[in-house]
Amino acid sequence: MSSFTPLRMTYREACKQAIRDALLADPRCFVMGEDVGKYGGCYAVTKGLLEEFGPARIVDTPLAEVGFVGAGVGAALAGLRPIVEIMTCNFSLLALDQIMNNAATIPHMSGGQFAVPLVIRMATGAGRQLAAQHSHSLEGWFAHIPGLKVLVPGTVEDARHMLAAALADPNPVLIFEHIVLYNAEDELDPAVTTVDIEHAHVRRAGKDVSLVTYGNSLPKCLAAAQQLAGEGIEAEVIDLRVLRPLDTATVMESLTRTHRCVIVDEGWKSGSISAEIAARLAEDALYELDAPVRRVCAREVPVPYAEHMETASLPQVPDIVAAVRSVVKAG
Amino acid sequence: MSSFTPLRMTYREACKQAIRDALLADPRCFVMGEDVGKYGGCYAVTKGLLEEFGPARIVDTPLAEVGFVGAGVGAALAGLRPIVEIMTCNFSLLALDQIMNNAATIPHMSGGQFAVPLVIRMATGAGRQLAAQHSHSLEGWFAHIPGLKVLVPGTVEDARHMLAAALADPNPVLIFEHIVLYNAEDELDPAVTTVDIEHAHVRRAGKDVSLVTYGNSLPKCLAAAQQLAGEGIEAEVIDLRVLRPLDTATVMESLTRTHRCVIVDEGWKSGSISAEIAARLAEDALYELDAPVRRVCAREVPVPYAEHMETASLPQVPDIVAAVRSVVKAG
Amino acid sequence: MTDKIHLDRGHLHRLYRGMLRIRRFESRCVELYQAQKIRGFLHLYDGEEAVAVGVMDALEPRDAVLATYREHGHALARGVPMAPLMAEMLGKVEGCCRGRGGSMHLFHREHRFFGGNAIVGGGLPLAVGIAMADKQLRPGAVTACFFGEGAVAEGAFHESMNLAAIWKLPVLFVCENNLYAMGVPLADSESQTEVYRKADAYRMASAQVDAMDPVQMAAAARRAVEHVRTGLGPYFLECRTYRFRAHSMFDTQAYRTRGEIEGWRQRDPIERLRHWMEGNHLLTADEAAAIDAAVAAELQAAVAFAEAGTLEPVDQLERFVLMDSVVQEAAP
Amino acid sequence: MTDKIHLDRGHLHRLYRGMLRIRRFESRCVELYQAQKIRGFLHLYDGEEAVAVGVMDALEPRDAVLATYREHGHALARGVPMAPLMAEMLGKVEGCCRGRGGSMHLFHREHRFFGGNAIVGGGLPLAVGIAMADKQLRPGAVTACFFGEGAVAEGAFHESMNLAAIWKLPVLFVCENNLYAMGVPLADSESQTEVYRKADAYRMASAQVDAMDPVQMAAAARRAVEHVRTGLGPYFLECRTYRFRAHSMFDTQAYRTRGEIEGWRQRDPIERLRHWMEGNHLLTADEAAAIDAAVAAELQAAVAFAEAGTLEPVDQLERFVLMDSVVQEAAP
Ligand SMILES: Cc1ncc(C[n+]2csc(CCOP(=O)(O)OP(=O)(O)O)c2C)c(N)n1
Ligand SMILES: Cc1ncc(C[n+]2csc(CCOP(=O)(O)OP(=O)(O)O)c2C)c(N)n1
Ligand SMILES: [Mg+2]
Ligand SMILES: [Mg+2]
Repeated sequence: MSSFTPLRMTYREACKQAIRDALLADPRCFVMGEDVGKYGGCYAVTKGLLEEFGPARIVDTPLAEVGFVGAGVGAALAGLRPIVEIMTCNFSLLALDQIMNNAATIPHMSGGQFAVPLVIRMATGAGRQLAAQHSHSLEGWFAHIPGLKVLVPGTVEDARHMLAAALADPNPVLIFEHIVLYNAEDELDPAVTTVDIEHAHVRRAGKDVSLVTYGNSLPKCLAAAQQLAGEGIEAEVIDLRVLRPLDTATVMESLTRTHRCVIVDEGWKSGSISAEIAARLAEDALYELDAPVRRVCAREVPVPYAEHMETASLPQVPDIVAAVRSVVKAG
Repeated sequence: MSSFTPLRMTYREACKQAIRDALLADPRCFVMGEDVGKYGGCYAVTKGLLEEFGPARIVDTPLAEVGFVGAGVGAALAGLRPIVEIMTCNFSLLALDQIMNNAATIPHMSGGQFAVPLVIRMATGAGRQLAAQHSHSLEGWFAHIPGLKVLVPGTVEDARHMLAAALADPNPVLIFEHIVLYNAEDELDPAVTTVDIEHAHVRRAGKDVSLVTYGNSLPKCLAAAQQLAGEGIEAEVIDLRVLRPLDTATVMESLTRTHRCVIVDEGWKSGSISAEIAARLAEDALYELDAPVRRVCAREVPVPYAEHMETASLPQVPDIVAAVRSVVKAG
Repeated sequence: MTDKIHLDRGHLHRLYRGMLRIRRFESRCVELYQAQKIRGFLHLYDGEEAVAVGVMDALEPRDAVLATYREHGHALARGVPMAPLMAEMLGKVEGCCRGRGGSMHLFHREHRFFGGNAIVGGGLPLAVGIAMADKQLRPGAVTACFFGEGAVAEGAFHESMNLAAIWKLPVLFVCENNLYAMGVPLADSESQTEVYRKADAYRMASAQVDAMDPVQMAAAARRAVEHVRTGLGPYFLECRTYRFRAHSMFDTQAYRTRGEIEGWRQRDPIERLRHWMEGNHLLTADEAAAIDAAVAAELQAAVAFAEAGTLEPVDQLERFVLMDSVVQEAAP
Repeated sequence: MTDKIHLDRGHLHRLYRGMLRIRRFESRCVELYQAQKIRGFLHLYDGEEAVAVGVMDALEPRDAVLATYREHGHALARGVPMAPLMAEMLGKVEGCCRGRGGSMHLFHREHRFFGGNAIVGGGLPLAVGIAMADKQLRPGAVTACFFGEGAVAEGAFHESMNLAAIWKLPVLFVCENNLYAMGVPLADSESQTEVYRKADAYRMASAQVDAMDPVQMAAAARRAVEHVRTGLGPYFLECRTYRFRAHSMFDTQAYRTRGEIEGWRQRDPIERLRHWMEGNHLLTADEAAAIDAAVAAELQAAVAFAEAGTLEPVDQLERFVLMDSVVQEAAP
């Protein structure tokens, strides 16, 4: 059933191929959101799908976030498999009631009578000078909500295969696609046709420090690791991939070898996912830590438009390198 | 200008007296929200104020959370001092866009041209068998948002005096009043006529463990401390009072004496305010810790209706006592 | 009362019994609340029974229903058995939601009862989505969504009405206009107080009906359901009714007068239907007594079942936070 | 064009110059975008100039204005100087928001310009609140709130319209109906495509105007502002217009035809007004040249100011996240 997959593709193309496969594989599956059809998607992810699948499967909605997200929940309750696109997570705030009070709650509250097999995709993150109202990174914040699963593809492979796993899951799954990654390109291993949505993955092995991250901070961490290698510091880079439920086991295991941890996250520092990870280390791995935990996060400001200010507000490679150096020196 | 204050009053009465004082003190101040007027407030906090101040100062709104919360932001931008009541934080999800994208963002985004001197009060918390959609504790979650201040009165004194400080602040301030505390009664010291909204307070001194909490978990922690004292364990109970900006200095200072920390929070554990505090300890006080940090939080479930299940889903005194014992034994 | 021609004797008796079941169920709930066996919020449907009974009367099993936190009547009228409902009210695992939902969250999959919802307006977007699914999976099925006139001010109402209209979805929007949203009278929350006219903004068919008249109500519901089922698109039905009691158990009702309440009580739909049937020789004393006895027996059995119920084991607390599969065995 | 009687020669010239300033400012912005000196999203007002110019023409300094992410024209027409606007586009600290807001977030306190807003519908609730404040603090002041027809589907629109209506607030709702919301044509987003009739649901006064006719537009704006200023309550003005260019710089416009665009370009409000004035001896070649030159000079000076601008020091990043006081000195 899987469509032809060029070996090399962009993250954007991977997202599209994943959607296309899903539509081909399951007649209950459809795409609904703002400008997913005639416009081709704000970030061109759904371009061409309206022509291929028609308006019954690729549904352009009016501007009505609480309405069409709630409609997605209802459609899932009644047997369809909606892929709802919220153009960017900045607009998801308008739909939060439906996500928290209905999608995440009805299965438990109804005593298990109803499941909500819903997938919500949204673009996330900053880095394109879209300013304060269009630069939120809310994935870590959504990960606070019981009843949801939260996926953060940081590689083309995950962008290509996470959707199928999300659709196979009987629970509401949120997928956050980073706007800066859409143009990222990579080779795909044709042998890999599925990915799990339970585990963090070690993207680079190392013995000196565990560098824990996800999404668009992953390439930054890999770049930092490369640079640090030049200084003789071997960083192990862990891609969380799933922010809820959080796979701390992989982080803990790494820590038993490195005894040092730096967490990198594009969310605002206070209350970010990096806080939850650091907290779990303080609870369950205190005696493994040979140095204080360090967090490299977004500055706690609305992201400004001006390029130099936006850059300063986000985690950058030099910040990561400096944080790693500080913990490797310490203890 | 301050109205007659009986020495002994409930938390509910304290909230009302604070509002009454504000209305008497400043003609720009008004109350707006659902059923604050004719009904007298869902939790009777505003009972009688419509009769005293009239419909221009006590404004009943239709059910329109994004509308009237946004209207509060606008009124603040244009020179008034609104006290917006969101009946319960469960409904605040519908207004989140206005809170995050406008109230918290416009001052910074406009280069400091506009301030948003807005106060939003909401009832929070579980414990009255109101079930999943009416039992959220979102204060720690809101504390993630730069540009906001988040207050969590846990005593009658703070309920009585925090509002004035919030109204004097040029920034949007959220006040979370716990539904279970409304009936709590206490003596008020007439000498105390103001409180700060910067610092955490030590509510009980102790040398063996720092018990960090706020809101309705404060009485639970004090009860636990009492019980622990019987076992010869002296817990220092810290009431955070303000979740954003977070006063970690007071926590750190306590830790330098106790070297042990248990954090108690009614929010869902993952990504709760307890995570942020534990993370800061792992970053900045690692070498002070003689035992792993412990968090006693709400279970990560939609809060069920049945009394025994609701009780099991929330932090209780025995859980706190057990957590303290475990850290005092440890290390 | 017009339209009675549509309704034969048996049908009228069914409507009467349906309303009586709700009235009796809820007055027992009040006693159980006072005895602290029911806790949390308790919103009574007292006075509004004709709405749920009239609409459900026009629905079929394949149809879907969504209601509010004031939904005991909707669940009963839809056919959810009284015993698991009462057990739910008491927080027992034998309840329709294992005691997790309580008064505001009654769900029942077999009856396609997609629950009470404690967020005003929260059910409307769900109705749109259920109708989208049914249009594809269950052609001819209707989704009936109940909400109060207060919900009409919510953005979710506006967005849902518009989506249903542009996509011509089989949704029946049932507005229970009892003139108050907690303590806020309709005139304080809407400048257009002829609520059914709100549908014009979406070019949606609509009507207004006196819901204190059970026969009128049932007839209007039939016309509305017929419209939706035949594929003519969504329909908005404004049901003019009144809540005889407080909004919930914590309401002093300072916002309305005793006189006003008394006036409306004169129009009690249950009394009204009974007197009318008696006057027209459509209900004999024996029949009335029989219905009475049947309802009393059903209620007694339901309360006994609920009282004898057990508590969900605490170790099940996290069960169903995440589901293992979409098709779950029904709750015990 | 009717209503021309209201408008003397000087007035017509002002309208013409106002539109020309916007058109020229934005075409320069496109060049600067291609030169990568402007980044992020850039939404052009090309074709819609008559709306902002016509409405601002009817406003007074005491009035308040809110706009969208397509607000260069509104800021210019409102009187925000071109130089700090262009500096803002370039992200310079000399910009009206210190370079923090950019194209979508132009604010100016002195002109009571409460900003662009990048959340569709996000400005409407703010307008309601500003009008509440003005009703008390600045009697007679009007709050003009601009938004696209796409925003009409948002819950925030519905809630804001209702609040303004029931509280009789001095809000002028200006709907810029350019027939598309990004790639979604009006007919796909609303069943009621006569958008001004949406106001009926709130019993709010409304009108529709051909906004490709600057004189009609200005006249309709005057009537609307007059209605609001005299205390008759809010007003909804639907301005039928068209966006000549792409939604933003990332739009392939697959959703509409070249022919459609060309057809609308024939009705270009700037060309149309100029030809009409020329034909009626209301604009001489010299006058046209003089206006042209003045606008060119203003633009050149603005670009020079912006290019010469400096960057906000990075150590100021956290400044204004929390304010120290309500009355801030204006940005430098
Ligand atoms: C979004 C939201 N806001 C506020 C509330 C609190 N609340 C519960 S019922 C109610 C009044 C609703 O009135 P209406 O829609 O007319 O229904 P009725 O209770 O009259 O049946 C309010 C304000 C809520 N549950 N949800
Ligand atoms: C709440 C929200 N949803 C979606 C978007 C993305 N978006 C930006 S502009 C736009 C179209 C708005 O159309 P309209 O209101 O007609 O204004 P126009 O752009 O035509 O002037 C959309 C969908 C947004 N900015 N905010
Ligand atoms: Mg009502
Ligand atoms: Mg438009």
